[in-house]
Amino acid sequence: MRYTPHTSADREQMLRAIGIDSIEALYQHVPATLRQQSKINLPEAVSEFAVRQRLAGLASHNATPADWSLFLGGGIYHHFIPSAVDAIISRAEFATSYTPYQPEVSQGTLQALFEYQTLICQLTEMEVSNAALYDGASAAAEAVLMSRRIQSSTRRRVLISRALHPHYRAVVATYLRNLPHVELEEIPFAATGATDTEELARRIGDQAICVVLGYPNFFGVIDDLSSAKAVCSKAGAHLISVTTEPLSLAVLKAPGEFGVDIAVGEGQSLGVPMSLGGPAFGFFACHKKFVRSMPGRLVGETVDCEGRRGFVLTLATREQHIRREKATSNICTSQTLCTLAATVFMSLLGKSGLRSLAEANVLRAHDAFARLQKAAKLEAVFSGPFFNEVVLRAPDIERLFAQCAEHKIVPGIRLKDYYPELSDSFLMTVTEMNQREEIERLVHTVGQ
Amino acid sequence: MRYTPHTSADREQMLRAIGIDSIEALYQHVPATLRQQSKINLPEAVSEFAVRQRLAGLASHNATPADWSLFLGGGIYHHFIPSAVDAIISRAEFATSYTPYQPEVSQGTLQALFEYQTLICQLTEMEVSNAALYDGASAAAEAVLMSRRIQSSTRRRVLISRALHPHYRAVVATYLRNLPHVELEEIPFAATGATDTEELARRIGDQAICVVLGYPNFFGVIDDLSSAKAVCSKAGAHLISVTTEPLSLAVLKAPGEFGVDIAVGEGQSLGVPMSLGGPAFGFFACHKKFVRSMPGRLVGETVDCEGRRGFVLTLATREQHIRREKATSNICTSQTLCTLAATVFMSLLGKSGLRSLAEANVLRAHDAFARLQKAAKLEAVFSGPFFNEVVLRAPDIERLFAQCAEHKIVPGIRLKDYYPELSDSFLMTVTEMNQREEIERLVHTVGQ
Amino acid sequence: MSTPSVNNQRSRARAPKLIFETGSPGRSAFSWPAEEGKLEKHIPSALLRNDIANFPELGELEVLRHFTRLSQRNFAIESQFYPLGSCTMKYNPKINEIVARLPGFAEAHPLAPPELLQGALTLLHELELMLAEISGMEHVSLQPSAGAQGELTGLMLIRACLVDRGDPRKKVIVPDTAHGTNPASSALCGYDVVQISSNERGVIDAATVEKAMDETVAAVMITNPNTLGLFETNIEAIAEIVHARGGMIYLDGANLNALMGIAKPGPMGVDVLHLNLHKTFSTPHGGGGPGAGPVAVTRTLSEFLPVPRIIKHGDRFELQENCPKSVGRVRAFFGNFGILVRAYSYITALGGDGLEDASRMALLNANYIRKKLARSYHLAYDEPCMHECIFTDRLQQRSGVSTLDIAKRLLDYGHHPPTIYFPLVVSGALMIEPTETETPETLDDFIDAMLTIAAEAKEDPELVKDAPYATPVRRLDEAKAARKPVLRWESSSRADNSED
Amino acid sequence: MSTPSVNNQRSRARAPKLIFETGSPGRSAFSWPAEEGKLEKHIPSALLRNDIANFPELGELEVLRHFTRLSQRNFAIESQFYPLGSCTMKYNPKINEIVARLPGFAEAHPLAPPELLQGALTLLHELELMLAEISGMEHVSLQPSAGAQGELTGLMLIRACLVDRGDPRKKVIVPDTAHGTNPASSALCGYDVVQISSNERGVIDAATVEKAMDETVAAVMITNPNTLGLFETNIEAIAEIVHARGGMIYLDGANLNALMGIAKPGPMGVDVLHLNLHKTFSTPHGGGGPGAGPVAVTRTLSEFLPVPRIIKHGDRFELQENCPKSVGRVRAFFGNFGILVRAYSYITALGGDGLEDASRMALLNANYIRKKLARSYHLAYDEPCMHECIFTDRLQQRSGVSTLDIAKRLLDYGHHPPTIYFPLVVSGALMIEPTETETPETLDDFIDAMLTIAAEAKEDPELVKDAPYATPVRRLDEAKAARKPVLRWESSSRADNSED
Ligand SMILES: Cc1ncc(COP(=O)(O)O)c(C=O)c1O
Ligand SMILES: Cc1ncc(COP(=O)(O)O)c(C=O)c1O
Repeated sequence: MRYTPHTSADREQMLRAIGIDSIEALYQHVPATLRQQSKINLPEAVSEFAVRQRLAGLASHNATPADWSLFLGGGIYHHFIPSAVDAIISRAEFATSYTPYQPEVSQGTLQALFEYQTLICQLTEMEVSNAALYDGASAAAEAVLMSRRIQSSTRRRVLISRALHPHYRAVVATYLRNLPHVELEEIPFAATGATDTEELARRIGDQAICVVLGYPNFFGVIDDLSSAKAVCSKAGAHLISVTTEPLSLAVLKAPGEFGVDIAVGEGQSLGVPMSLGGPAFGFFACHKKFVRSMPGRLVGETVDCEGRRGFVLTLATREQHIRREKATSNICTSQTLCTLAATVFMSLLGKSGLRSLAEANVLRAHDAFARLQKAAKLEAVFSGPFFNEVVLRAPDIERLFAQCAEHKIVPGIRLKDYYPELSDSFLMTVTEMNQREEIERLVHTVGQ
Repeated sequence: MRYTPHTSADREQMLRAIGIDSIEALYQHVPATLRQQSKINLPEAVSEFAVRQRLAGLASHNATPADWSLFLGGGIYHHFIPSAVDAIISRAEFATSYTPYQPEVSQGTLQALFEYQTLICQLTEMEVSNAALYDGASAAAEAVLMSRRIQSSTRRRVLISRALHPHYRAVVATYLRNLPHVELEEIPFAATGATDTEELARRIGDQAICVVLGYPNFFGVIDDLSSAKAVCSKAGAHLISVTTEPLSLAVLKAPGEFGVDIAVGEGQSLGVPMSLGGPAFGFFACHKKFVRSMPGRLVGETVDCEGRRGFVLTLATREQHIRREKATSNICTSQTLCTLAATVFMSLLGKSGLRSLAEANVLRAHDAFARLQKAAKLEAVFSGPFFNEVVLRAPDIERLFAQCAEHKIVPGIRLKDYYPELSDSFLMTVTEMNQREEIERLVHTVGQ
Repeated sequence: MSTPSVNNQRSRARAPKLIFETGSPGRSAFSWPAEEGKLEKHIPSALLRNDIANFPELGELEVLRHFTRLSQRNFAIESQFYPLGSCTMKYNPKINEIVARLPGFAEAHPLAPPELLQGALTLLHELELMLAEISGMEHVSLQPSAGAQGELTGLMLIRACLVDRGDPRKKVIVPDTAHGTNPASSALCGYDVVQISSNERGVIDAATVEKAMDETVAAVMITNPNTLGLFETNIEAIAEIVHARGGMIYLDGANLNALMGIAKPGPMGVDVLHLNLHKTFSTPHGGGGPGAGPVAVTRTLSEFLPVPRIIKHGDRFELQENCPKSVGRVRAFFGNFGILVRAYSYITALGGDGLEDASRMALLNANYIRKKLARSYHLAYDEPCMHECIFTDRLQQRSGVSTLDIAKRLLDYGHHPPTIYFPLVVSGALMIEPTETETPETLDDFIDAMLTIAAEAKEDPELVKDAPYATPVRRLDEAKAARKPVLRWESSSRADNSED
Repeated sequence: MSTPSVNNQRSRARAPKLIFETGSPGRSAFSWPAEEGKLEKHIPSALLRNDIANFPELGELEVLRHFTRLSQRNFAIESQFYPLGSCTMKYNPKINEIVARLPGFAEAHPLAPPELLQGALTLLHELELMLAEISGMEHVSLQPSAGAQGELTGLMLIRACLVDRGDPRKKVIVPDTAHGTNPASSALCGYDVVQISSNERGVIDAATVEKAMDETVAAVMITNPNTLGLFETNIEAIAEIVHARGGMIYLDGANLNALMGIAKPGPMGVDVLHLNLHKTFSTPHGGGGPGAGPVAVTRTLSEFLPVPRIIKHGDRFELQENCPKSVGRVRAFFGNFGILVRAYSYITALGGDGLEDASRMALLNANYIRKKLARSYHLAYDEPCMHECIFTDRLQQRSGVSTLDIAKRLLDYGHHPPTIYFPLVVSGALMIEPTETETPETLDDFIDAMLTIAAEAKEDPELVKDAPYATPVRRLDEAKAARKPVLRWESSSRADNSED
């Protein structure tokens, strides 16, 4: 059988060694009533060649940037990935190892994670980072949960910006729904597209656990973290920033510079393919003083019995396998290989490369926006500054999307399902991968 | 600059360390008359992304089996390659190491080559194999040269079958052209498509160095090695078999079983992509008694100073870097990574897999042939048994190829440039990769 | 006897530096054509940052060499036997890596219109059906990112259903043999955890559940086979009791590799279970993920499944977002799609019979090891096991050699150790799960090593207690790491790295 | 003082078996749907063989683990500094591996009609032009599979041209510093080899050539820079002499990495040269190939170039097979196309300035090492070098430490040794070519190691003479290997493995 190497001779000899005469004997203690009578009802085994054909067939029924012009973002971005990234994460030593429970033979993974933690701290200007969580949305939820653990139990309100990615708000709600003494409230956004911090100031009161903002937010707008921080400080609430496009942090002031308490986000932009939105990873960084309340793995530096530097999983007493129901989170398997991709990606691009890539996004997105305004009379819905995506209003949006589809263009993400009041608007994203010709074609098509 | 890591600070500091103030100082001894005045006249450096776009563009202008039905062989075959093969040869430890001159840190390459040599011996039933040569054609030429070295210098005639691959005959001629005391003569083929061994018997005389036959030959026909061997033995000539489709050796009697003296061939079929005909490798196997006359690298087993088994390049006294103009060949860099691919490929398919793949070729090719005979009245030009390719005569071959081209089919290789008398014929190859539907379409198209 | 390292002064190769300790200011492995325009024109400079301090500046070869060397400091399935109990470290087929990287999958955008994602949606739909068939359940959601998130999702489904019936209840019963994620997920779902003990034969008695079960209990979490590698023989009876009192059965399906084609969870009375595709279905573990933890449920629970749901309309697939009773979203987008592609590829390659064979050979390998080591190591439970067997260090403790020492010594023999000190109910547990993809020859190698270590433990205990010797680093000071955590590199001295 | 291995009894990991010593009858990692029909129906059974005796029978994981472990016993550019003189072990860019595997290239069939190969032919044509521009020659053939085949092809071109003029001539002049392939290729082309000596400054005097040159000499083969890393300063004068007597200049371009943008071979009076794309143009060496050794020629020689030639008609490319004066075919099909794609990718990425920078940095790195080691090792020629510098073991010989010992000791420091004992004119040569893709930090690491070894050679020569210690195997008995060659595994005893 594929992947099971046992020949019939092997089976015989092993059964003999065990002292039984059939494999069934090994599960005789499975009650007869539960034994499966019929075979698993699935198609027959096929050759590797057939598998390849089969999946290539399915893959060919998805649109890719090679045959469609996609101006899509909204939390997942098409960015260039140097071929060296896949070369490294494809190495079996990284790809086929387990969570590094045996540090003596896991220094590769452990050191890479230590480097990842450092890179996230540098990118966010925060003091500590964990070794990542599932995705940006669950990272946001875990941030709220950690804040709740840290704050006095008299505080019960979690304030979340309506300009935060709708999926993220939904996930936070799901994670909180079953927990006692906590309410989730949404803060509206202003005409700038940024969270309305004046409204926030009015609403925050003195019982808020934390305030959660997008940076940049779902509209691509760069939220005003400094005002938000001022409001939070006064109210004794934690400020949590959520970044769905981490490439922006190469040019934008880092959350840490605003005194954000917990900075989380989605890491996909940093060297991980879009892959329908997963797998990538959620990054999670915060103040050093919170470290023993953090969720997820932490890798720390130490020495071996000969004094050589080495790395280990540490502060495990926070985790489920030690603390069980008292753990800071239930997470076990995380997204390590994706964080490795990000570590290699950030190391390759480095200080100047990451910045120039981010600049290319800003400039190309604003250039496309300017041409659309001119040629196609599309107006921005919001006035706030944006990174690489912007919300545009289209008088006849149905027709516009239909026209574009005819030219194999998807101009952006329609917002009607997320914001009824924006049913005539869409979120257009432009990255460095959207070629000039594509933008030309978009402008021309929409201009008609 | 891409790939040169030196910062300007690095350059400064290194120049200072060397004690010069400009790089030009390092080539001041290059005569001014020879110094390049103008810059290299090539396009500017481009990003990795641009390189990828550029080459993807070029690649898209070649036909591949994905969009065309190609019934092409003639020395290069489209066979299935398990993904594990590329996974191994992509490992930097194999791909970016040099010829194993330092055995202590090259045991990976050396052991793999030792295994390769053994696999070739098993496949050909010969006693020794070298670590491969450039390709099948140059291997054929080297075989003739070795035979010439071994035979008494009174022998001067090299008899080569006209049914051997035309490129191979051309390369042998090129290699012999400048050498003294050797003539190349061609032996015709019979109505079977096999080499005319009766004619060979008549012509061989007692001054022949060697006889060179294809097995299978260019027409796909399985040459009669046993009669050829009988003739050669009587005449004291070496028999050299040349296999362009080594997969056939999984079902055909091995050259060694016929007493062939030197068995060479092209290895591409064994796990190496077609890649426009290269790189792959030429295999070269012979009697043990010839070993010190062999061309190319040889890996041998030995022990280290602690008695552990290890492998080294051996019998180097045959080679150019020791023997210089007296070397058995001028070859230095060979095709090691391709032989590694073949080693992994043969190990994966193994005894039963290689056989079943070969059988699939025979059966599918004969099935296609039978349908073409029935539906399209195409006749085989030759009567001899064949492996996975057959020569067909088409009354109106121009029209047939034109018709097929309209349906994105290439029915085979036209023979007019190689054999004027076969200008109305073509060589059709069918491998396991030619899907049933493709064969249907071929039969249907040709049948019209 | 203190033992010199094998990396003695004769071997002078340097340990790898940190990426931050290499490179040079101004270096980069990346180039991108400059765009015209100025950043400040579009974003107020008050919002712009300076260069990222101490961020890497290396060339391409430098980066590749750094991470290649790091990789050489890992054990992995493809270079070592890796019998980590409860982790199902089976072969991760190469073809899965190829298909997951097809542009049609790797470059699909989750928010593209569904018409442009029909290939992906077809795959997801078919994978749901495959997993439902294999587990004997009605419906599947592929959203959860890993087992623990599957547990959380599954418990949320139970809770949502109970709320719908008018009472969420308060408690979840968890056996003492359960994986730590079980109680942790229960707490995260707002439940109090009641721990029950398994009996002297390592399984749960119906009576124990009977005693603990009441109208405040929402669910009982059962792992089957449990973490002792034993089949929970009373599961039917337990399910009856729990259902009779209005509770539900959550099955931790992490060990499904023991059951495929042998016994489906569905008929056991399971209401919801999660699967670990990164265990049973061969997706690579990646040094700690990504994985995928789909949940499979009964018809009753299906209306509560997370959104989006994939709905088939004729031969088209659509996404359903508003399902009034759904627990909502558990993560953004569609789950770890790239992992789901690999699992689909694996199931397609093996087919039903292949999966059954996998489970049967997993049992055969585990019992072979159990039998061969039974004389030299103390078996926690001396009876046939399913996919893994648990030994203890009781015999070796006589000469002061512990499970940890045995594990470390195995490294010198080139094998990854079993899972150690888990499950907690077995003191000094050595939890061995060979999986079906290992040959008897490899098992024999491992068995030889274990037997030799048993002998060493008798004759030269110090040799074992100071192990390992052949690893890039030797035993690491974990206490030091926890006492004054250094969790990141810093340009300045390490002092300020301590917690305030 | 005998030195214990670092792989002492504490490290018990097994050395890898041979693939033939693993597996089990009936195992296979491969499955293919059976075709209906019987073999015997189509091929007479007299022509059919039995199963291949002792052929491998393994599972997929077994095979992968076997070769993965083997790979871990190699040094390579991506994990070690690899300053092998004359081999130009520079970084092999990953993007080259990606583009070479594009189906449009990897699955192109060489005998498809040219209309279906326009992409490949365009690439080949443009690469010919690029290499002509870089080398300053008129025309290029990409056929030769490696440098040595390039030499043979180049000499054949010369001979064909001389034959065309009525006299093939008899001899080729080769300097004593030449690579072994030069005389070997000359012999293979039917020429007698006349060796001339380079002068005390390591280069060839015009006078020496003057003396050796006569009407029987077809060509002089010059390597520039030569294998001492020195520029042949008299090459113009030499070319004049040779041309005056009707001979030609063959340039061995293996060391072109020193010249790009600095000095073109063409203007030096070169008639034909070969390039090693697997050196100068970054294609991976693969443990011994595949490479590519294109030849570049003057207009005079172009009509003799091997077939097929690629001809541009408007914007289409065609293949020209009948060129009456061509030397014919030197190999089947189009040369090592996959390697040519990589070289094209490399040149495209760097552009003209990038190539010039590569050569300049290659010089800088080599001279940096030359300078830093000059006090501790004897320099064969104490003057600025081009891309590589040559030291000897003269100083270390005083304490009985040889070049071989230094090379082996370097392995313990994790660096691949330089090329040793070549060129032959330097006794105990250590030929160091760092290439331009290495950082100064890496060079300093290497320099430190070399300096430490120089010190060790003084203070503890035995330590160096018994090196290496940290490698998977230590010094191997090469004499034994040659005396009774064992060139293949055999099921039976090894005895019958000896030569008759
Ligand atoms: C029995 C059991 N349950 C649950 C889990 C948690 O799964 P995951 O690590 O995918 O979150 C594991 C894996 O460690 C396990 O072994
Ligand atoms: C100077 C010189 N000439 C010729 C060659 C031969 O090139 P190849 O090994 O590609 O045949 C080499 C490479 O070893 C070389 O260094």
